[in-house]
Amino acid sequence: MTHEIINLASWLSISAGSIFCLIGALGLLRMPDFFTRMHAASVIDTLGAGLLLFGMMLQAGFTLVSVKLVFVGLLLFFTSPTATHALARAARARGLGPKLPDRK
Amino acid sequence: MSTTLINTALLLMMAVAAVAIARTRNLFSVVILGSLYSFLMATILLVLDAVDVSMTEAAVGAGISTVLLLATLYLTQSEEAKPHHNPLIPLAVALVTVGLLAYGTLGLPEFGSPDSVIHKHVAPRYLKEGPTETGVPNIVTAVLASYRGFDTLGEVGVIFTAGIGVIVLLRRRWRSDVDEKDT
Amino acid sequence: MFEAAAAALLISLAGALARALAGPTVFDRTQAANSSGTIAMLLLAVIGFMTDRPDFLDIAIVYGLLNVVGTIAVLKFFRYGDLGDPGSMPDEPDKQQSGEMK
Amino acid sequence: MRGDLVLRVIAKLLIPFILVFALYVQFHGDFGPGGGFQAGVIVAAAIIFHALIYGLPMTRRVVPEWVVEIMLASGILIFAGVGVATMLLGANFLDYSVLAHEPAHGQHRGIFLVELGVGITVTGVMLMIFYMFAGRSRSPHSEK
Repeated sequence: MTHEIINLASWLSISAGSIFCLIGALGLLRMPDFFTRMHAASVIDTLGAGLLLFGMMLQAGFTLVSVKLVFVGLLLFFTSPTATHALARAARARGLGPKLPDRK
Repeated sequence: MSTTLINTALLLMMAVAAVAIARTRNLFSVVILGSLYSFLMATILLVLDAVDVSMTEAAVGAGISTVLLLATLYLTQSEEAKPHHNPLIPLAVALVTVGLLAYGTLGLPEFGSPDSVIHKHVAPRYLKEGPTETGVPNIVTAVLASYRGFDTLGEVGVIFTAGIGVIVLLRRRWRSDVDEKDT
Repeated sequence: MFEAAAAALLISLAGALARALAGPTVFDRTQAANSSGTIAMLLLAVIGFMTDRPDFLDIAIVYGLLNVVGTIAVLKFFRYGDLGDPGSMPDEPDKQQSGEMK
Repeated sequence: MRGDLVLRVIAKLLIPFILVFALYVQFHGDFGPGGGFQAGVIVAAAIIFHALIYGLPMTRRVVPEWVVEIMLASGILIFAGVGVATMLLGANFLDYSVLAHEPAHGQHRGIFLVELGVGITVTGVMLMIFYMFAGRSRSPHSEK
């Protein structure tokens, strides 16, 4: 019984993660300017990756694989905001500003 | 079946990335697309079960080659010069080569087929005896370091020579007069 | 089920690739490359589970570690035009004046 | 980028992890994916990351050029030295079976040493290439 519940939770989590990845990629494609696209990409790094890794962890159980998945998750947790931060700073230093609505 | 589909999708993306790399003139974009290309390559190698090569591609392609290419860009320009000759002849040569290679693959045994020659030569022995003979479960390491140790020594020699070559070409021992000459 | 996740990740990868090709600025491309690195990491993990050999997450970790090095290198090159430049400390003027420090 | 607090803190967190992971790749290469070449590249990437964040002059103080030079040569010397050692012990060049009492054990030991040599040389070469390229700087203080 518990096995089925864990299985179900893991599948739910994996499908939700996949959907968030798709949404992030869609945003990356469709958003109008760089800063909003960066916003969309962060969906992949946080919810998408987090839910997918969590689902896989439930599948793996208490094994070395889970430990490695935790490492992957921690790595993403630390590196992707850093990369985004550096990216935004570099873009600002280059004089790239967000696209604002036209106010007259 | 699913791995075939994944491979097809990844190879298609790689083809797109390769064409884009060839067409892009801004070399920064080329470096970035190159790292993307190596992501795809490493994933394909994993699907093909070549884990050690996949790891090498991930390590070299994602980090080092990007950094080294950027360091090279620093010494050159970031914009590729427009080719001033007609692209038709190189295109024809490339197409003929592709055709010949594609023709050549027709004579090869089917992908992954157990009857192909390489699977009948020394590989069965390595797979069967390797773990007991060398005490190393990863056959790739066993073959690389033990059975083909001499080859690997040669490879390390090549890497060493590359390092020495870079030192000889780029080191500035006498900074002041070199500076005057090349600026 | 892992197949479905792999398919979703492949489509996302294609989206990121399209953004990397479209640009328009280099930052867009870098962002797309970084995202595709993340997606590729996840794809490696999912493929590992799909083929019942999840031991190969090492490769995903290598990816993640070196992806950030590559991204930071590109960004540093953009900001300072030089990979070895130490940059300036916060109390000093931000950039382009690093030659005057010390 | 020394002035960027976020990057500096993350670099401090990440570089030790990268180095430890490189050791894992190096010494776990007998059992899983990995080996000397990959580990060498990862170590080099960690040190390059340090140079990216703290600047090349600082990294040159942490890992001086002469150390890199010694690494460059010593790796291949270890490799070839193992071969010479096996010859001295009465076997063929690079036939590790004589390195221990038991052939399989000796093979394992030989592979370990050889991979170590590969790793050291690869680290040295990658770092040397980076030092040489990034050191040819136009700004006056990056190379002193």
